[in-house]
Amino acid sequence: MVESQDAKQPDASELERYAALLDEARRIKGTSLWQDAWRRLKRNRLAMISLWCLVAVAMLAAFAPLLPLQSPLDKDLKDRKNLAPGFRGQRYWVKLGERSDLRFASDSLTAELAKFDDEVAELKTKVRAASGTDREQLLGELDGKIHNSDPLEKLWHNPGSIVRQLLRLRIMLFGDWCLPSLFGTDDLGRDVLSRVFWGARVSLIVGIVATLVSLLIGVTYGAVSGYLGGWIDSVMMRIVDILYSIPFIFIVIFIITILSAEETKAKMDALGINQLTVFYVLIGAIYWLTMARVVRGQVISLKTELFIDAAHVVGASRARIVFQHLIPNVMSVVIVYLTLTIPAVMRFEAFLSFLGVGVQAPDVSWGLLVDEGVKAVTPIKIYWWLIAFSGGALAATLFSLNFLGDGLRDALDPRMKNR
Amino acid sequence: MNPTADATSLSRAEQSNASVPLLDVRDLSVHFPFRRGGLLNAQQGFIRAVDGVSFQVAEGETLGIVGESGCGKSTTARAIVKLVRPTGGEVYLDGQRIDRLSDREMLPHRQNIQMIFQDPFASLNPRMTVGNIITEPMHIFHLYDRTQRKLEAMRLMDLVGLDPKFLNRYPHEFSGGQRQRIGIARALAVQPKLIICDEPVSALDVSIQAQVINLLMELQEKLGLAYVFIAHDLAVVRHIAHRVGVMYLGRLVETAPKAELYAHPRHPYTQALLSAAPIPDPVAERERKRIELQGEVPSPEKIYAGCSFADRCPIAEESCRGAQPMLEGGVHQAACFKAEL
Amino acid sequence: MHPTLRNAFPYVALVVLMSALVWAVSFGTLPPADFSFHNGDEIKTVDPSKATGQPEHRVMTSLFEGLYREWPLGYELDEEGNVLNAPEPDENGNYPLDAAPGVAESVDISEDGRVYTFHIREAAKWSDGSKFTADDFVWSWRRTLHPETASQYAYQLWYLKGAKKYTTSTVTLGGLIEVELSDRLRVGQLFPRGTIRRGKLLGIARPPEPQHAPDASDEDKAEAESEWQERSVYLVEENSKVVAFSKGESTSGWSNFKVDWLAGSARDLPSEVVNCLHVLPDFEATVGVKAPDDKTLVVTLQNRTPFFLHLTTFYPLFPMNRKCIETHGTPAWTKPENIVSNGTYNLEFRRFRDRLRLVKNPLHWSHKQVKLETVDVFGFKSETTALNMYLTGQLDWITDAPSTVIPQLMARKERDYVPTPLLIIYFYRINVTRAPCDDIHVRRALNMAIDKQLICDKVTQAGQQPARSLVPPGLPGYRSPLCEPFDPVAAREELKKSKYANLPGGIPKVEILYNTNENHRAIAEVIQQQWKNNLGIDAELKNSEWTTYLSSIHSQEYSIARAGWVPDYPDANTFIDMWVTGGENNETGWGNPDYDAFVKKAAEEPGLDRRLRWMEQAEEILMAELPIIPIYYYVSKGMVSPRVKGFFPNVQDQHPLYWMRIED
Amino acid sequence: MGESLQFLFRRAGWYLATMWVVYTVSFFLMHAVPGGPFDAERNLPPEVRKNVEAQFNLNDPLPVQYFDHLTRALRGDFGASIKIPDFTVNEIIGQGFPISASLGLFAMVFAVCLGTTAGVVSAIRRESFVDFSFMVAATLGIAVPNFVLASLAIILFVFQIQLLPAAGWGSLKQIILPAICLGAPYAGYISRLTRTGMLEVLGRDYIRTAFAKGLSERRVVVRHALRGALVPVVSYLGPAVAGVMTGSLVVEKIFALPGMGSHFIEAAFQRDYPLALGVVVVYTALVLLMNTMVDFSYAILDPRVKLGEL
Repeated sequence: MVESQDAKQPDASELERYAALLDEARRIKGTSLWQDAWRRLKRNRLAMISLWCLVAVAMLAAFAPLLPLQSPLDKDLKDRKNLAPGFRGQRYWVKLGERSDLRFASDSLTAELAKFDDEVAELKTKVRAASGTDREQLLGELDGKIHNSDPLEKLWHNPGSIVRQLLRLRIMLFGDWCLPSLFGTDDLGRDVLSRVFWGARVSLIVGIVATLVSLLIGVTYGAVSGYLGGWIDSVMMRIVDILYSIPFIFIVIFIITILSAEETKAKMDALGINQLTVFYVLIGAIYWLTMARVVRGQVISLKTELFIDAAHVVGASRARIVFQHLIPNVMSVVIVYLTLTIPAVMRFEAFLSFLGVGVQAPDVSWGLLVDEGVKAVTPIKIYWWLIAFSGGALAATLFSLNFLGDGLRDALDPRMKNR
Repeated sequence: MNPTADATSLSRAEQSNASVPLLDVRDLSVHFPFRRGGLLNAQQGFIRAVDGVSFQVAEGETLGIVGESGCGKSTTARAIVKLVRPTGGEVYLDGQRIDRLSDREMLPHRQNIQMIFQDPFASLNPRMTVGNIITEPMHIFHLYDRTQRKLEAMRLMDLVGLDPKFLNRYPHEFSGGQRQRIGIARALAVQPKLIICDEPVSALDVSIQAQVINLLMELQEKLGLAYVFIAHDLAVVRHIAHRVGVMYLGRLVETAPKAELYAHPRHPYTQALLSAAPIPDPVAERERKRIELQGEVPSPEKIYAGCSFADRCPIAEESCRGAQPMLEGGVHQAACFKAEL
Repeated sequence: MHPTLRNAFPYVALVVLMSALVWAVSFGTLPPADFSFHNGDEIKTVDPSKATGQPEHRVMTSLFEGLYREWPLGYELDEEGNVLNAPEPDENGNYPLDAAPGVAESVDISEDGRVYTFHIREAAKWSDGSKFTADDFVWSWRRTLHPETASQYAYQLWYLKGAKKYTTSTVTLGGLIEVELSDRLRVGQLFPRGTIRRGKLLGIARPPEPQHAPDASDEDKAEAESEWQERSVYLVEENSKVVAFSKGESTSGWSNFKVDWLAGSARDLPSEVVNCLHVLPDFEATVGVKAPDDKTLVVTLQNRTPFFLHLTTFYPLFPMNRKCIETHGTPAWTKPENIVSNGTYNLEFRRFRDRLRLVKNPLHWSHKQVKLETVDVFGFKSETTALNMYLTGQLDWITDAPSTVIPQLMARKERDYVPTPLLIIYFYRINVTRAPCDDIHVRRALNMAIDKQLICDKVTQAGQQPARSLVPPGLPGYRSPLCEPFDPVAAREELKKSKYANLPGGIPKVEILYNTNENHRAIAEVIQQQWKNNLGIDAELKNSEWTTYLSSIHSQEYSIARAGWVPDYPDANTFIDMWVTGGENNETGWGNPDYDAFVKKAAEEPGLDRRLRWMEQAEEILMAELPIIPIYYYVSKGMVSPRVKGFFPNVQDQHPLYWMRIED
Repeated sequence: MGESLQFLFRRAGWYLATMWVVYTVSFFLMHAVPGGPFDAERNLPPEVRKNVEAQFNLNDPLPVQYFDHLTRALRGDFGASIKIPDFTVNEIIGQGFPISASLGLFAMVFAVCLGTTAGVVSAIRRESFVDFSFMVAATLGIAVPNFVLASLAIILFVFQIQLLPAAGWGSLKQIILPAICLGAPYAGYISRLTRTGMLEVLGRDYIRTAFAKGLSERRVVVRHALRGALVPVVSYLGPAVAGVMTGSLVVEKIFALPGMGSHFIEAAFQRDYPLALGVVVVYTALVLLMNTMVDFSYAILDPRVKLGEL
């Protein structure tokens, strides 16, 4: 007995040997199931094309303010209403700030911007020189100038600070030049091309934020419910059933009214929370139900797996079992399910636009664009470009997500390869 | 009179002069409730998976437990490590009672009792590296620091015959036998005194089985481990166990030191099992008398007034169905009215 | 699961499917009607006391007939309905309308314009063949005014003397009252009523006034108040005896209540209290409507009301059949199998959210002049769908063409879309209690910075006219004063005069609230851009669904809100009188004593012409101070198949079926 | 049938509880949203408003209204509609429900027929051009919002080809287009599920055995493979039917169908509390009923499933 106890304590030389081996071991990286899946995914051409498409769309959407696009909000009712897609002819080639109603200096945004910057600088020097009530007066004037005369705001309504910087950068890069209305214009004379790009921002954020919220709530809820089992599970799942049955339309109306109530709005503004963001979060909070069910089902089947027993035997706590052993194993199913949830959320957003309770103007989303486009499709006159490009972008994104989802499912679960 | 209690006292008497056994299981039973029918007229019932099992394991000893599938031997193992909650009986580890402890109270004892599972494919978390799997118990018991844990894991891998270089590989990159070695290394990580082996080799190829069993025996020698070794096949146990218990329908029907049991099985069930096992010698195989068991393994929900084996027993008489037989005898115990002592 | 059941499953499913199919298809086995039209929305009711809204109006004018009815000026038919004289449109394509005799053959109006004596037509009949009497009107108006009917349009009858008192159950000491006992034949049904007792109100006994806890909410207070009212005991002189009536359930120990006595009356308390349902002023004695004989109806008005004859063409003043309502009760009497009406058409059937069918009433006095035999009224909501059905020939008339396609519709070779101006105004309501719109200069600048012409030409596109006044043109004799036209330079100058011009933080943001609708959004977006470009003022857009939008306006939680106003009757007063200080529909927080004075003068002015001048002066104040910004005047957006004749566009957008005929 | 009955009883208990919770939540949620049924462009005089609100007990305290309405609802009477005074809620639902239900039925039949056929064909002709185009079509069906699909279908089939009427309800021709538009996304899903299920089943031993026995492909597919492949489809049908019912409001709006879907939105927007509650309860009951039917159909499709264990 005594000797064997000793045998457990490796001597120093042995330890050194292992330390030396450790480096070697680090080099021999095993391929985790994730890496394995990634390798399999890379072989699936359709899924990879979809993936790159999605990455491209996401990047273009994120950096839309940097692209040489027209303003998605600037309405030129007089000259550029309902232009069909094209680039030949004067009306298609526009310069930023040339619309006569804007009355920009030499009809150009850059000139106006330079003028504005000069005026602001001039006022600032005056402010520095002045004192007393004069100074107060000048400060007011300066503030008013910045708030009411910024030419950027006249084209892009109220851009946030990051977007403002990006727009400044874009003006430095491209000046007044912008792409012609390749996708035509809508019935208020706005450029459809830039609306599709800017709409992507909102739609993708809706999809991603809402889905992440649903992920967070759904996975935790489902895993806990499934793992604990018994009456807790029954109660938790009954709650999900009940929530399933509550008509979402009331919830949506309720949320929207609460959100647009003046006090709530003021509070959120004070906290710097965008109303839109809260809205997405709440859509996500509606969508977690299915996720919870899916995860619970997986957890229940995983729970009987031996490696969970093994973890139990080595003394792992419940939390450790749920978060270290169960959830990582559920993630593959969850990821596949995510690629289904994002389209569902995006379609839901479109549906809300159809009902008129979606994104608020002047923000644009694909759902809103599609809804506008559909309304412009009538037996008498079809403004096909209003529906085709936004609808195409939406469909292509959902398409890609679907194919990527299929690919991921095959890749993540080799047993499902043939399905 | 409670017959099983009597049996326990007997076996304890037998061990009385020895020091406190490492594992002492007394009258352990596990009943699973089941419900049939709807809300209004639900029929409650129990499956008696384990029904009054008692045994001891001394330090450094291997107890083999053998029985057909469904006889409750795995449940016994799982009840000892508290993967299932025992319905009755007591379990002592190192003289301390552990069967009623909460998860938290049980935690310090887990360092002394570990388990190896039947399916080496399912018992390792596929999302963790081998290193992480082996160091997880150390992490839980706060042994060593980060690097030391890794080194210790490598040592253990070395010990169980795995190349320590493959520390960062994943279970799916190993073969079945290698994975079972990983499982063994994990069990050894916290230097336990007792390892419950729940059919550790039945999922492996025959050639690998021998390797693993030899490894386990080597480790026992080196580290002074005790095993409860569960198998459905007497031949496997023959090699490794010091003592063997035979289970039938949730009860131990016979226990004896290995040599004794194989040479002179007393319970007709043990006899039947032994006669079913193939003998490598073709002549002996041909000459040997086979005992054919009648009928199927009955459902464990059925409750017997008498000997539960009586329905299938070749030598059963009407009297066997009257009362339940107890484990009787000294070192070699059997629960049979008709067993010759 | 039983095996036979398992095998039967497909067959059961098949049977269910087939029966569903047969059922669904059976829906469509109707012969088509002579004339079908899209009514904008499902009509909610055919009960004249309960109806509200434009779609209801279109059906009601066919189903019932008032004392007078709208008729194009100069449109003459002979007995058989042949056109003797066709009316002439004005320069906008509209036909002037006149109130022409309906159930009443003629009317005598008193010198002071307050007493109308109607002579009921001899030939007037109910659709069940029974005779029509003047008393039918008295009874119907009483029903509409009765508080328990809870008619939302009861106030349309408040032009009658004493009518408002009846609806609001205002009783005065010494006045005659009517008490309805709680012995109705059918509980919960107003008609037939329980026993009515009449008498002079001598006194009202009330329990001690409720004390409110200091932290009680308004709601709780109101509740305690109404409970307190409920427990009042009314002391009534009936046949020279004093009888006590109370609506409250427990009136024991009421003798210590505080009693207000009519001065000089005998003060003896009866021992018993009679339980009753309603205590109302006596209808006959209070409300200015009488039927001295079967064919004469005398109506006495509160003030001179020049538009009263037009009001009688409006459904809240339509007659209802007493026998029918008393037999079937409400709402069962409105079912097609029960309803008895007096209009040019009868209700044949009604399928909710699909259609209702009208067939010509052969008993109507002018049935020979009515040319459409059967009419289908479609009640779904989508304008695009209606257009689709119109274009495929399923509909002959749609009331609202979708605005997205209007430029194309105007160019159609059929020339079946001809917009004509309506008496409806589209405007922005401004909450003058909020910065920066509390400053008159800001409001004026906002007005001048909107290019209304551009909005009409490029956004609404249906031929709407930019508005510079509240009252739309088209009312004879009334000339609206105008606010400033679009002028961005002047707008910027005006803005500089405001107190916000040089404030730190710039001019505060405004918010444009509109109810969810494509057109409202487009207009708001354009105005947003114009304000930003022309004034540098930031406007946020906020859209709400209809009811939330209304509730924000009612509680004045908005800064600028889109609005529209449809007149109740063709008279400037309906536009003007709502802006008096604290008026129910003002909702801007704006008020001006001069304005109020002009409105009051107009109401009391006997001279018709002078009355209009007072109103013009009022509107001038409104257009100078601009608590509202007029945007445009509506046009009709209906499309009617060229085969339909007798469809006369008019400023009120009224198109009764009895004008129309089909000529292929 | 004993086990089925017990199963039903147990379910019914749960369902009543669920419906009560949904009812309660909806009730209070609805009243929490600002605005009331009598808000209009033109304000009512306060006295008139008082009379009108008294008629629907709207000036009672909320809990009183709740219990009043609940006790009536428990007797199966949802009261009179506020905005549609000529009808009771029961009448309105009674008129609209059969239409929504049969529309949903046709849509589901269309979806199941098309979906399974396409799925089976895809699975058999795996990785062929047919398979690929079916799957693209299915994905498209899933991806395109159905109001877009409906508008495009109207342009195509009503105006370009002039095959079908634009709107309305009552003849076979009028049913086709809405049923297709409503069923399309579900057809897409079902075809994918069927394909997946078929591929899995076709790989199983007993199918190989069936082929080995020399049975014809058709026979094997229809008799043996399809049944197994349909299990995931059936489990999808429960949520699908619920989706068809709620999705139908878009289609009902576009095709001017007098179904129940439009009431759902309208009542919510107009604060017609009794009607909205009635519709909510009916929808909930429907969804729950569908789930039960799905569980029953498991037992029909798969003899091993026992109802008691569900």
